[in-house]
Amino acid sequence: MNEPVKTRRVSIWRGEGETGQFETYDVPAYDNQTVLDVVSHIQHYIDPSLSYRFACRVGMCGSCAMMVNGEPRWTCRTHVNKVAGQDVLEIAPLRNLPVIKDLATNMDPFFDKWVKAEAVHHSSASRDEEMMVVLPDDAERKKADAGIECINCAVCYAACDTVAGNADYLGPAALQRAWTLYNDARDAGKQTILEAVSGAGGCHNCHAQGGCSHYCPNELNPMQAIAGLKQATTRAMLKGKL
Amino acid sequence: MLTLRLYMLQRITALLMAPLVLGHIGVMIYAVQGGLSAAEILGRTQGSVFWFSFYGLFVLAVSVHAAIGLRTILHEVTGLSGRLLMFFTWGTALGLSVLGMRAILAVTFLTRGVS
Amino acid sequence: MTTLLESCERHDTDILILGSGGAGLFAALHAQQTAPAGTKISLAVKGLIGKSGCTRMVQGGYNVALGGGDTVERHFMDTVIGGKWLPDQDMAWRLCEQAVVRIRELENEVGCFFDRNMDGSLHQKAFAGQTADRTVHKGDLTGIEIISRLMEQVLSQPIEKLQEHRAIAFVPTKDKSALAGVLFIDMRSGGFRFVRAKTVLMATGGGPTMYKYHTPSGDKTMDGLSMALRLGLEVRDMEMVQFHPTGLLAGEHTRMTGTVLEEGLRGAGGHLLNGGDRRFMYDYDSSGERATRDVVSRAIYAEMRKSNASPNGGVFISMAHLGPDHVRTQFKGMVKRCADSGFDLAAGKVEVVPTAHYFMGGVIVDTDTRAGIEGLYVAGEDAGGAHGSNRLGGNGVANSTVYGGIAGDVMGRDIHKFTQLRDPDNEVLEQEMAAALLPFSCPSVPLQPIRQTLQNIMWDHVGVMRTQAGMEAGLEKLDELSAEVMASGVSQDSRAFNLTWHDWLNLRSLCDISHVIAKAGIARENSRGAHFREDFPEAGDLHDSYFTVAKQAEDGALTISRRDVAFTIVSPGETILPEDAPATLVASPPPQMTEANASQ
Amino acid sequence: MIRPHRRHPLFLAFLLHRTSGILLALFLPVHFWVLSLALTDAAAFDGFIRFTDLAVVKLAEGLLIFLLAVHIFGGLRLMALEWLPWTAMQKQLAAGAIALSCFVSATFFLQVI
Ligand SMILES: Cc1cc2nc3c(=O)[nH]c(=O)nc-3n(C[C@H](O)[C@H](O)[C@H](O)COP(=O)(O)OP(=O)(O)OC[C@H]3O[C@@H](n4cnc5c(N)ncnc54)[C@H](O)[C@@H]3O)c2cc1C
Ligand code: HEM
Ligand code: SF4
Ligand code: F3S
Ligand code: FES
Repeated sequence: MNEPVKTRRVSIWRGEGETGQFETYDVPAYDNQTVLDVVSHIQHYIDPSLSYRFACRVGMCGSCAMMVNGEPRWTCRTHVNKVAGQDVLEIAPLRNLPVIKDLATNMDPFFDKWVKAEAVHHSSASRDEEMMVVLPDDAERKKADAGIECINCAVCYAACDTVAGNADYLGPAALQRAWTLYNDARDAGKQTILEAVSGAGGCHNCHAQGGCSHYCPNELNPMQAIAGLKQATTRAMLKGKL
Repeated sequence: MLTLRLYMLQRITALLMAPLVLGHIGVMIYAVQGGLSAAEILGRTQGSVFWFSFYGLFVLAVSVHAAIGLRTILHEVTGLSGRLLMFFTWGTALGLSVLGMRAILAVTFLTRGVS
Repeated sequence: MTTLLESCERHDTDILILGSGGAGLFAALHAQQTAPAGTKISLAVKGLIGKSGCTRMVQGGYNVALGGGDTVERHFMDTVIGGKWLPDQDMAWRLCEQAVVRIRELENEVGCFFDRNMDGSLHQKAFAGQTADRTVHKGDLTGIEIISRLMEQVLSQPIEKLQEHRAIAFVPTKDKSALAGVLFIDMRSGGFRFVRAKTVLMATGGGPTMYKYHTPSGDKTMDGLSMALRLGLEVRDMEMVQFHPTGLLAGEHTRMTGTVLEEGLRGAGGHLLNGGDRRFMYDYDSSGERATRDVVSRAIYAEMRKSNASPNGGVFISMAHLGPDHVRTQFKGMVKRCADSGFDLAAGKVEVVPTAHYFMGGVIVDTDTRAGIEGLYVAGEDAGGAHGSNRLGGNGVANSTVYGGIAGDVMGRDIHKFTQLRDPDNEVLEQEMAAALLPFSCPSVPLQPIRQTLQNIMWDHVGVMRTQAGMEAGLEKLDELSAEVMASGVSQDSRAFNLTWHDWLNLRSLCDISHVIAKAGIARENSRGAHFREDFPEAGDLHDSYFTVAKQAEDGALTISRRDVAFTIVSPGETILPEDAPATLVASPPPQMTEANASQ
Repeated sequence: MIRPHRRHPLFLAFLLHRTSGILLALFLPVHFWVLSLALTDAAAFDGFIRFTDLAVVKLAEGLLIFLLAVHIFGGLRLMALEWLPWTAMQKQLAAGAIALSCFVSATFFLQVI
């Protein structure tokens, strides 16, 4: 076993709801340590009252995202060495979501908007029918595939200042999902989707800040997806369909 | 808080303005290079239907464009929405166009006071 | 002063579902479709809906016979043979048969998109243990696609969401004839909530996380099974813990340790090296690294015991000889995952170790998911029977989605029969609340070392290779440890989002089930599938196959019995495939990968 | 101080576009007011024109042109991003728009002094 050679000073946001403050802890520094490990160490050995959330611990469930040194990240796959160059490590709950306690946020608004964006498959066939033939090389399919691996971690949602300012804004992840469905040959709700993303909180509020694409841990590009929606809605409007 | 309609309005006015503004800058560079005085500038613009429409169009476009832009910022910074936000938007647009129109009339149609 | 009982919030619903994995989410959708209008459906989860559990973590894919020569019969035979003749054949049959419908439902109604061939049809590949290209997948992130799509559907339905609600006990009626409801801790507030329901689905997904190395998500700690035991239900195959040979080994202080490095690495020609940098697999099996998972797991374990271990106590997987750039393109996701946690899979060596992956044991149910008490249904990894001693890679998620859907349908229909909500036995309710509060009256201590001790005991004594003496020694240690858990406390500060309290409750469930695993392991005196006895290395006569059944009496005493497997469809040595059917349809499978012990 | 999550090129491009938009919107009424002086008070107007000969004022004018250019090219960039076929070069385009603005305003500035 590698003995810890040194400790690292870590500030963690503590508090319930809107109030709180940073508190500091000295955490042993190990090789192979992720930010989630640092948080877990504090809860296991220093302050058992620390609250946070994780599940899969390998970047699949998207429930461990936090602000690490001011930037939104999944913590289970973020190696401490990558973010603590100057030996500072400041960990806070994910931005733009209500805090439940300490590092755990309430993700409901994020998912409510997901549904509001009609980012839900609109079925065009039943379980009694064959599965549709879809050519993987088809141009539309490629557009749909581009954003399909989203793990709904809300990192992009936290990176976006439009989300911060505009309470209705559906946000990059939900819009990207809507765009994916819009390009899915099997989706029967194209018009519904276009209408859902054209309202007061819709895609037209995006200012192309690009934080979403910059921070997406899966290297997806919601900004491009939103541009796609803007184009599609513009076209529909010119054709008198919106 | 932009809906598709406001978005289109902002983009269309932007597209309209782009050539107008670039044209205006061009004229200004030319004018300044030629060392024109105010009187000389006005001499060329006064009574010109072309310049009236050129600047008139700009004023209308910019009023709408800037109003929508400021509306977005106001909403994102203060959270203001609903009726008040609407009044702000169209109030700004109206205010800007009135100011702008007065200016254009000054430099195109209305005769100056005795100098 | 309010009494404990009064402090418990009461809540009513008609259909209550525990867990939001493949089983829970499908049950919610199907119940919504079959239940009479106006039926209230509630979904309670220990984590967030769709973000917790293991279905989300499925990599390899979903087994379903979709023609091209493959048949439901063939899928069934592979499942039974893979399970070493222990599966409940009716359950296995229904699994294979319904998977065909479920996959179409997933694509056509739920909106999942699975990888296609160039001609636009579904792409299928063969996992180890399959005689046909049968596994439907979405790259190697199949679970994310399935659960994200199911989650969207459920979120858009009028289904009551009880998130971060941890079930801690099933509460029966006074006469114990039926289930009245479920006691929860609302994790966010820390308060108790008792939810009455006419029908309850348990789909909490098992999860053998009492082992030093394990793959499942952190929220899975055998809560459901320990609740079922306390309710007096029969559970089966509890000795059957499946190990995956190549879990990432990165030291004790990181949660990355134990997570899966994919099977394909060995398939593609990766080398396993011991601490002395020597390839050792050929010492154990002529197939080398390409041997089946149980063989590789045991070989690695043996090597570790011989003190041939790597610095962290495992072995190495090395890919560099295949060309780092090639590895980087072929295993992009794995290389990135390793790199994020500080390892160079493409050019360096990565330490690996066998890791507990899936739990075949579970509650005894009928093929309609009904458990042994009125009002309770069990589906997914919590239900025993479909896999016997071994689950085939790709059969896990098929099982949870198929039986989750069935449970939803059956509950939706059964609700007609149950006109009334049932009143709970308040004594049980109060006892269970008091039991959960126990740690608040004990001195607060770090719980992580206790969890680690448990994980070491299970790993050392009831792990990859087992002996009578070893398991008995393990049981003794488990007894001591359980006593220690009961005397360990959690600080009173606040119950709201108190993870340490939940760590304690996790420990309690894990200790309960660990006992059962060890006892069932002792009861099985042969080696089948995932269960390997060094003192009984033979499989025994297949015709005399038995499975173990565990049951807890009201006083807490555990009895283990053996029950004969009923060969209701096919007997050992026979097949239901046509006489002229080829042994395998997989185009020139690597011979060593044809045997059944995959576990993705 | 720019907060960490904002420290990337496209956010800075957005910030520049927004700041220029606000400043232009503030400048616009002033500009209109000065022009309408031509209508009401010719002397003041001529005075103002002469006032613009001052170096500081020239500098301010240069800045104004810069803002206008930044805003226009930034706006055109944005509309290209939204409506033209996607390109992976968004950062380069943003940088290009700013470079072009510098060029245009520098040209103007050099002309007027
Ligand atoms: C890394 C990994 C890879 C895998 N790959 C494959 C594969 O390729 N193919 C395959 O077929 N299978 C695979 N499996 C197995 C497969 O994931 C499981 O068999 C299956 O998904 C189990 O589904 P489930 O619905 O029963 O449980 P889960 O999906 O695990 O869901 C359990 C749910 O119950 C909740 N829960 C737990 N306790 C409580 C409680 N006390 N109160 C309330 N809720 C609770 C959890 O939060 C969760 O929502 C893999 C498993 C792992 C871990
Ligand atoms: C002088 C006149 C102009 C003024 C006063 C002005 C003002 C503004 C303001 C205040 C905004 C809001 C900025 C924001 O939302 O962050 C804005 C946005 C915008 N402007 Fe202008 N503008 C002018 C000219 C132009 C021109 C000529 C173009 C043409 C290309 C243009 C293109 C845009 C675009 C595309 C936006 C939307 C930005 C976004 O959604 O993020 N503007 N403008
Ligand atoms: S787009 Fe990327 S950052 Fe946003 S939720 Fe999806 S995976 Fe997370
Ligand atoms: S960060 Fe926000 S503003 Fe648009 S490009 Fe991304 S959604
Ligand atoms: S814990 Fe699942 S993504 Fe980090």
